Formats: sequence, structure tokens, C-alpha cells
Amino acid sequence: MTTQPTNSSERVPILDASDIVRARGVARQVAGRIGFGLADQTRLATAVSELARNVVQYGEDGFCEIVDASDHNEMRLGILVEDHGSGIDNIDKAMKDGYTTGGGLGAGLPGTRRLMDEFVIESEPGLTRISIALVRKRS
Amino acid sequence: MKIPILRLGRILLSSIQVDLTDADAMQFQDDLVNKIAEIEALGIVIDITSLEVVDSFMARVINDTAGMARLLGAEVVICGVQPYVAMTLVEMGRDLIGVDCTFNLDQGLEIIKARIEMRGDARMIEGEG
Amino acid sequence: MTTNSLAPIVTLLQQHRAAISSEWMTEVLRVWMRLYPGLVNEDELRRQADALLKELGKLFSEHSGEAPPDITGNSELGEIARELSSERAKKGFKPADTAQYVITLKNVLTQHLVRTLNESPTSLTLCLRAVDDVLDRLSLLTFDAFVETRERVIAQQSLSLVELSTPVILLWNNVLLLPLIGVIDTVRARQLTERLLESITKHEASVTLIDVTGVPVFDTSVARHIMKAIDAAQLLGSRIVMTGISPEGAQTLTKLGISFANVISRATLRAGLAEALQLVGRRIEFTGGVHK
Amino acid sequence: MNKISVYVAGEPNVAEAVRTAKLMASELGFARIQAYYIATAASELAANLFIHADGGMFEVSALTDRPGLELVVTDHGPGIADIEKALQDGYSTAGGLGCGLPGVQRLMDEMDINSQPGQGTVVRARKWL
Repeated sequence: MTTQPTNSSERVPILDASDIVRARGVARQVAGRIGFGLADQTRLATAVSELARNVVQYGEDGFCEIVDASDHNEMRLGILVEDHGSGIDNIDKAMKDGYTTGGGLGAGLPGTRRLMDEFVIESEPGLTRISIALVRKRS
Repeated sequence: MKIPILRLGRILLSSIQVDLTDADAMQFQDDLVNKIAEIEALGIVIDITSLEVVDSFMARVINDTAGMARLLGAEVVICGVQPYVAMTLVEMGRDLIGVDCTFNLDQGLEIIKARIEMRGDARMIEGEG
Repeated sequence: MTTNSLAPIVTLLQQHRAAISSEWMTEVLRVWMRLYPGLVNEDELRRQADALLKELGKLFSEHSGEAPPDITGNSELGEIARELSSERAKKGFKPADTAQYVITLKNVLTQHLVRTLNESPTSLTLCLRAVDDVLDRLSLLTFDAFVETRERVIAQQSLSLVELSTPVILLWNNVLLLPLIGVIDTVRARQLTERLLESITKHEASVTLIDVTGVPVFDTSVARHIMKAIDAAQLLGSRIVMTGISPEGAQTLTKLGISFANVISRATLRAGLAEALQLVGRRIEFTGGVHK
Repeated sequence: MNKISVYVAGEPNVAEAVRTAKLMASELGFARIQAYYIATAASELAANLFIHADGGMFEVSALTDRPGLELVVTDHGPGIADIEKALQDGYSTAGGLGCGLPGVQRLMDEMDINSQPGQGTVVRARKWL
């Protein structure tokens, strides 16, 4: 008796700074459609903003994929941000507060991790993939 | 996209009404700092009611702008931070925004005026000028 | 087509369905009406019983081979059982009284089978085993559904408990009170922070009192949750006055190295209220009083 | 009833661990403030079990040779690479306030940590009556 989740996904290419605003707009929209509250919509939009900016700053080109993976038990929004830049040398260091190479506050990645329920990062020269997800039980 | 900066005596008011791109934000910072210098502003109120996303970059722009304004001798108040924006900011990390905040332009203006009144330069220079 | 060794059950369910249904319901209703008066809908129950017996008949008639019929293949049957027992769970029936339903049916069916098949013991054994097996599984299914429903009810209750226990109170113009009571975990902290921030914005509360008298233990994670709420409130423009830290709490927090440096703290809600009124430029005055 | 175990996999279990520790402390005759310290230490230790490992066992036991109470937490998580560093104030690997373990050390009379990187961690903390 399993209901097949009605998964859908949207992909936003990230090539320059104007795509950051677009990507987070789409994330907010999808989150709202799934039924996430305003607070969670803001968390998701902010997280996408952080990750998309990383792509613009270090990744040259990439994309952001926003996936609705909800089922009848929980709401789940997964986001994959992928870029084809030089990669992150030292992931541990990049995940530390206050560490930055690009003039930000250095709260980007660690801040995003704190906002999300799931956070996975893989990086090698030429390919960096960060997947995040926010999960809420349906009440 | 140019964000309007209004002048009210020696106070500057600005209300960010749209979702800003990075370039817009930097342009705004530049415009504002120049305007402060031009009119020797004593105070600035920035209304960010319409900002639905303040990420670490935007937080830095706000902080930096406030820091620059202070160096130029102006008091700064931010108003209209949305509840969810505030929550997201503190979850990302403490102290992302280190500027005084209040609810709306009205109160922002009141606070700024009260602060300016305490200042020596406002009392002396205005009075003699 | 192979012969169906369970044909006697099928015949029984066809020819004596009315009798079986009535015996079964009489017994179930006798018990339930006594224990849960007013919670039993007789017509509904009889309708369900007929539907269930019909499905059972279908299950046995479609059966062939050695193994007992598999009820998981018959979703209709499972659905009826589920519906019934989740309804019982919602109405607060005890699990044993709910299980009574299927057990009674088993007794009735067994009696009928023994009566009709006492001439052919081999067939009787086969049929009894099949009835046993199918009804046992049905009973497990109803039990599962019962527990599932109960758990959902409990989860909902605890959710509403969380909502109930975090009110935000408008004490005076621009002064809010958030009394914290009980264990503060991540989910609750998130909810109460959301609620607090919304109220602060709505009432433009320039001062917020957070009373922690009801917080049982102050450790770093509780302190962190409260600190986040405070930081966010300050970003909106509200000043925070914390009240109700016990002497034990103050000693422990200091030992843990937590200072709440950017917060005004007062021992009692009374002192905190005075402070809050002072911050909004008001005070409480003695007016002579009615009672001397 | 001289030893009670609670398996801690998430926040609800922490509350249970704290209740257990507080109850045993007061039954053993600890003063109010001491019981509060013990409860808080229990909360810190139990929370570590699911923050730093996937969960683990929390035990409270009454000590008899010398009257007192012992808290023991055991996990099979990644272990603590640098115990000395973990005992410094302000050091945290999981975005905490960084005063968990040093706090426990101050709240209890004795604490020892046994950690094998990759194998897990056992922390024992005692308080004497």
C-alpha cells in the first residue's frame, strides 16, 4: 500500500550573479507549493542563495536542481548544486566558521549546514556537488 | 536597478523594495556612501522590509555599509527585518548583523533623531550655522 | 481447475452468512455496548460485518492448492479490517476489546464448521486450519492498524501540547511576555521562536520578557536555543529582559561559561516587569487603593 | 536500583536521562544545587551521544565504596581526536557553544575520557556526596 511520491524537479542554470536571485526564487516557490511554512521557505531560499553564490564566485558555471521528494508521511525538498570549477581544496576548512577565500563573511557553507537537515558535499577539481535537504513531518 | 536614497535634512532614508542582485547591492553601497559624504549626513535609516532573503553576502553588505557610514560620522539604524529573515540569520551564525534594528521607518527615524540630538556636532554646528 | 479443499467454508459462508453474521454481531455488540455505550453504531457494524464476510467468502472460493489462502492478496479485506480497528482506536477502545471482534468471528465460524463437517474429520481439520490461519492474520492486521492509529493520535496530542505550552502574551502596549515551561528541544525551540518573532512584529514590541521559571534544566543546548531566540528578537528591534533564573540556574550557567551578556536579567517576573515598563517609559503607581 | 541505563538516540531520550539522573541524585541525598549540577552534566553528556555519534548508552549509577554518583556515556562514534582541545573552553566541532565537556568537568568532581579515534568514546563523570 505505498503511494508513489509525485516527484518533480526544476533545474536552474547558474552562470552569473543574476541567476542567484532566480534560483532562490524558484526554491521558495517550490517550497511554498509543497506546503513548507514561511520560515522554512526563507531557510531554503537563503541556503540556495549561499550555494548559488559559491558557484558564481568559484565555480565558473553550474546549475541548481530543486527536487520535490515528498511522500504522504513527510515533506522533503532536496537541492543539488553542482559546478565545474576548480573544486574545494580543503572541505574541512571550508566548513569552518570564519574561513573564506572570496571576501564573504565565511559563514556561507557552515551557515547553510546549520539551516538544513541534510548536507552532503563532494568536491574534486572540475566537479563540486553539494546536496542539501529540508525534511518536515506532515502533521 | 537604482535604489532611491531620500534626503530629509541631514538624514538619509532608503527603502529597499526589491530582491537585490549582488551588483545592485554593491551599487547601493557605493551610492549611499557617496551621498553621506556629499551632504555630511548625520544619520541613515535603511528599510529592508521587502528583503525576503538576507544571506551571508547581503548581511556583509549591510554591515559594511553601516561600518562605512560610521567612519563618515553617521548614525545607522536598520528597520523592518522580517521575522523569518531574523531567524535564518541567527541560525546561520551569531552576529551576522551587528547594526541596531527597529520595526519601521517611523521608529527608525525617531531613534536616529534622538541619537543625533545627543551629539556634540549636531548641537554646536547646527546652532552656530 | 483443481478441486478446492476449502469448498465447505465457501458453502457455509454462502448459505449461512446471515446466521453467522447475526451470531457474531450479537456477541460483539453485547460486549461493546456494555463497555463503550454510545460509541457503537450498530447499523454501521452490521454493514461492515456483511462486507467482511462477503470478502472472506471470495477469498476462500478463489483459493486452490495446499497453502492456506494469503490475505495480503486481498486488499479489500485488509481495508475493511483497518478501517474498523482504526475507528476503534480513535474512539479510545482498549486493544483487547478491539481484538475481540476477529476472535469472536473465529469462534462462530469454528462452531459452524464443526457442526457441518463432523462426518468428515479430514476436511474439518483442513478447513479449521485455514480459518485459523486467515483469521489470525486478519487479527494481526487489525492490531497493526490499531497501534498505528494510536501512535498518530499520540503524536498529534504531543504536537498540540507543544502549541499549548508556548503562548506569547501581550502584557502592555509594546511589551510581550514569553513564559517558557518544560523541556526545550530543537523542534519546540524552533516553534516558539517563530511564534515569538511573529508576535514581536505584529505588536511592534519594543521590550520582550522571557520568563524561564519553568525550565527544569539549563544546559548549553537550552541556553543556545534561548540565545538564538533572543538574537533574532533583537534583530527585529525588541529589547530582551530575561526573568526567573533560579539560584541553581545562575550557578550552573556561570560554571558552564554562559553569560547572556547582551540581555538584561532579573530574578523575578515582578522585577522584570518593572524594568520593561521603565524601558517603554511607563510605571505602575499607587492610587490610594480600594482595600485598606 | 543502583544503576539505570537509558539508550540515547535523540532529544526525547536526553530528557529521560536528565530525569533519571536528577531522581537518583536526590534519592542518594545530594543537596538541591548538587542535584541540579548533576542533571545539567547529564544533559550535556547525553546530548553529545546523538550530536557527535549516532547514539549511545547513558548510565547513572550509585557508588558505594565512597558514597557518590557516577554518569557514564558510551558511544561508537568517530571518537575525539584531541581530548585536550575538547576540554578547552570555546572549542566545538559541531556549531555548539563549545562549553559542553569543560562545563561537565566543572559541574562534577571527577571526569575521565577514554576515546579511540574511529572506535568510540567513553566518558565517566563522578560526584561525591
